Amino acid sequence: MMLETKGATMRFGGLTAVSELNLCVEHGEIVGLIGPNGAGKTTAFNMITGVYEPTEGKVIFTGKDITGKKAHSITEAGIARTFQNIRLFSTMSVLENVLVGCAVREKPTWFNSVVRTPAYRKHDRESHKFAMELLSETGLAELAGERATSLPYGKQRRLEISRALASRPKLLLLDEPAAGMNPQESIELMEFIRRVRDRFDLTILLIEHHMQVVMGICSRMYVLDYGVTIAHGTPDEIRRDPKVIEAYLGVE
Amino acid sequence: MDLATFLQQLANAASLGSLYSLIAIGYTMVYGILRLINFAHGDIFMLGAYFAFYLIASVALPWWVAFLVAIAITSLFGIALERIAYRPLRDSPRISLMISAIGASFLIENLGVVIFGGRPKSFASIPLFDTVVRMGSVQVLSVSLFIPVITILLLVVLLFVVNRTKTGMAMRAVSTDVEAARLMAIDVNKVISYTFGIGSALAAIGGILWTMKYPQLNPLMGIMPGLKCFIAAVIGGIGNISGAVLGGFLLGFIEIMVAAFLPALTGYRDAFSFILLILVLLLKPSGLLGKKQTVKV
Amino acid sequence: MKTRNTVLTGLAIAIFALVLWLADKNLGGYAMRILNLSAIYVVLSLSLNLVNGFTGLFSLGCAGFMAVGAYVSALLTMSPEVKEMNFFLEPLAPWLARLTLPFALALVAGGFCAALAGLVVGIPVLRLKDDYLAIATLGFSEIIRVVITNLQGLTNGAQGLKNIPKFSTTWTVWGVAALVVAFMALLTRSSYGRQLKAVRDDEIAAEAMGVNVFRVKVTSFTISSFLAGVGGALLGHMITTIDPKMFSFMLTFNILLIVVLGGNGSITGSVIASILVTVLMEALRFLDEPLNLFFFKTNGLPGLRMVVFSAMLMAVVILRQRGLMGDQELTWSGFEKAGLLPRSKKGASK
Amino acid sequence: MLKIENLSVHYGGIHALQGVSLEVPEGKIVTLIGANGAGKSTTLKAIIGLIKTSGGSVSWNGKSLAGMPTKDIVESGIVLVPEGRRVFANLSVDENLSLGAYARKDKSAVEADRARVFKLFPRLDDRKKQKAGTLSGGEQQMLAVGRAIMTRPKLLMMDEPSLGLAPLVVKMIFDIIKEINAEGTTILLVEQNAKAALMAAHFGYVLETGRITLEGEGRQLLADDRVRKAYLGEAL
Repeated sequence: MMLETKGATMRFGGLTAVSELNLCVEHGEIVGLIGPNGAGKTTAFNMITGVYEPTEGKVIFTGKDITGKKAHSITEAGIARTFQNIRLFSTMSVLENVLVGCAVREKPTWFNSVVRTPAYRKHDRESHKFAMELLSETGLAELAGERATSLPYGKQRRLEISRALASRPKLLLLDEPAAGMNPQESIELMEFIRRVRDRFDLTILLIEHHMQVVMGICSRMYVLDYGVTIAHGTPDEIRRDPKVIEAYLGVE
Repeated sequence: MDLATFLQQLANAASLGSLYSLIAIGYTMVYGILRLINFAHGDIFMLGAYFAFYLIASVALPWWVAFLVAIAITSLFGIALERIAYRPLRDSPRISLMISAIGASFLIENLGVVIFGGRPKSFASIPLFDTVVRMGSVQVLSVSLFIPVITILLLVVLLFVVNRTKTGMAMRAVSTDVEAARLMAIDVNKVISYTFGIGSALAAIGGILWTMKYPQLNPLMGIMPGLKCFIAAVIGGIGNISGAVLGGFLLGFIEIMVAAFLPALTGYRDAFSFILLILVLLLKPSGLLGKKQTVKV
Repeated sequence: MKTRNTVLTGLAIAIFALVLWLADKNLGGYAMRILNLSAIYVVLSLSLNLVNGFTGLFSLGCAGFMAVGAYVSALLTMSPEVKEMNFFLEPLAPWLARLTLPFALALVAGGFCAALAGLVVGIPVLRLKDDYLAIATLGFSEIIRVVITNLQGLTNGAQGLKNIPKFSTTWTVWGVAALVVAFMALLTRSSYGRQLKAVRDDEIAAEAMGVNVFRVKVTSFTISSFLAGVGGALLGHMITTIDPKMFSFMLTFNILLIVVLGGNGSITGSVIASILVTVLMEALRFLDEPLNLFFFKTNGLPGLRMVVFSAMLMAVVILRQRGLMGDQELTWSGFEKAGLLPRSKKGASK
Repeated sequence: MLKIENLSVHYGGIHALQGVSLEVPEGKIVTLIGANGAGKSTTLKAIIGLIKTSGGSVSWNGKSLAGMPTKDIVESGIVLVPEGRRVFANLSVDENLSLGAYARKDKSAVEADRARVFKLFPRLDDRKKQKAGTLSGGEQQMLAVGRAIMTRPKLLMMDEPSLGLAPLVVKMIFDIIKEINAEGTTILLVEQNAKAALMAAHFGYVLETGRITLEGEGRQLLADDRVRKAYLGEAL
């Protein structure tokens, strides 16, 4: 089991944003998390990645309890993520953004960085190589020197995924990767996500509104509404579930 | 320490706390609306006192007319300050706005040194404020009794303006959500000007009363009270008027009482408020009366 | 490409050293003092720029850490006789009264004590953000000053210290400045430097990329305090008297002015602005003296110089927020692009 | 009556709107649908002057709105119910409504409008004195709409009114939208709940990455294969 949440619950004051979430994600799967806006999907991500500490329940990653750990140590343990509203390092170049992702494996200190110790130089060379590899994989290699925020929207999304991959995760969480993309771009993105999964031996959990994307690439999905898991199953099962139709696909 | 000394100190604490409150309100109102520490607020406090001084000493106005005119001029000055130094930066990072505020503060102080002269000036005595009042064995200056009364009156008026008038409603709306306020056809710039006007007027009143109690004026007199009153506003919960008053009184009391009961620590008096600030920020970052905010990811 | 830039950099350093040597030989004490003061401001502005510009933490605590460095280094280098002369109100703690260390050691000790103060202050305070952080660091800086004023037996209180040995020679201050510039250049262009900038650009994303944001902040703050301590010590050994009043918020403001003017996040910007501001500050000294403009005579207006300076800072912040350099650096390839250097054979430089 | 031609908006490095043209005829409900990030909210904010446009024109009853401050646009009869409701949480329900009428001088008409809002949303009448922040999501949405009605709009724009609301509440909100429209107010509706929006609207536009890619009558779009596939989650 790659990821498991056991009764994970998040409360803010009186509001329960996510209640009793029980996710199970197996190695190599692509699993979707869907639901109307405000249903608690991003909060679920924030609990898994350590931005919030769950009020109740547990998050288990590859058999280890990671509940309440700091976000950076969870990344170190092997979970990387992207954000709903792209959060790139705005003053840095495309390459530098990816290099920040690589750094979690180098663990640089200020001292070896300044002195440029042999170990530092070796890590630095490897990181540059890996970063360029990732950028060619995601089709951004030519833009390596550009300021990250000067890229068009779709490419910024890809860069965010590349940056996440740079930390060499086992599990990748994508928060609305297709947001702001037209249907054609969404289809390309689906293929890209599949390719990335195979190439880097990843497990993927994603939040998405584009039904076409979710239904197309997920083997299973969970549906949240008001923080409550109202359904889970294969895309076909979800599509036929009357509760899902009522909550998500719109009222008649 | 006997009861009389204690009561004496209590009266001192109440008037110092009131003065702090008056200045702290200006900080809290401006912060509530612009999310800006108006570093120059302490200097506006200083200007209020100087304007009153010159209107009496040079223009020879009766003291109460001079006070009213000084308050009005200071208020306009505050409005002008926002126009010149803060409005052009409203969409800039908050750090730029704050640097501009620091710059404005130094500019006013140095202009003060140039125009008013660096040597301290002393305020002519006004009998109404200078009478010694005896109650049993306790002796206080009449001004020390006026200060808390005036502060409470002003607070009542201010709370009425903010909670019961249309302008006050617009102020509260702008401080909760500027964009939504624009959608209500509220002239946000005007509301911000009002806020600066009211805050500066209160600072001027504070400055005048301050010099009635400690009758020495110098161009740098606003720095320390300014810093402390910002601290008072933060301790009370910034953006909250009652919080600012609470913070101001708390600070005034602690300062006077620690100096009275632990004279060995008197040298560290100016550090108390900072220590208190850091404690409050670490234990309850939103202040005593403030609301907790969660970060959105 | 790389070799050309190295050669050019070496050449520039050599020329600068030569100019310094000539200046040291030919210029009077007053002019040299200003030049050397610029070097100290280079150290100080880079210290503040590391925190404000590169890590995005708004700190206003500079003066406090400078004070720590200045006092430690002064007390460790003054001779027992001078110490005895200074401490006439209350004698200096005996273990310190007889201790005299070589300057280099004392300078480093000053830096370390400031760094220690930075660490102690930083751990609680760096949990705060933006203006709260600014006001808390300012508060700590004031607390340090109040403590120094009151520790009569260790610091001589409000009287301050006089006759500090004058160790801040041209070569010392410019040597230290060069070291600090090199340190900053290496740090900010390294993997660790990218972590600093990541924290500045987006804390949440940085944390999600595995950057230990809090530790990075504390480290940056501590290093900055070390540099501020060294700068403060050099300042003390240059003007030979220090007292707590000197290390007020005004001093932090001067350094902030340099950083903002040069550009938040630009090393070359800070260097240029340090020299510019120090020289201008002296050049404008005439403003404080009596003016005689043909028709119009004024008495001395002490403070006018600072008026002009505050007005300058505000003008920069309001009209050109990014300062002289923004977050860019002056580089050889930049010169090349501007046509000031012949184009090199190989394409783009890096 | 509202006509947008070739509207273009840049956000930092992103070209958020790339030449959007649309029209909102008097008395109709027009909807703008599309995925998250397609530029729907941007369009509304550009119309009401909350963000700067970088090209194109917006004309309102033949008058250009370019460069006008939001305050004047609102006074000329356009109002926006913003995404996420944005009621003034610390103010009472009644005060929120009064703020809607902030710029109005016609006191008696304002009171008449207040009565009309309370008739549309009786639940607000019950909670008049309560702070807006203590209302439920659905009630806040009602308040946001009520507050907008208090500005006496000729054109009411709504950004994602169904966001995060229970299906039953969504249905109610849409009924109210139709009712307000029937009383003579023109409506421009932005929605991610494409089905509900298209069912209610006379006319619809589909926005994709800053461009209009489809337009047509509401029911006609509802039947369109591309819309069904992309926005209604139907596998075809």
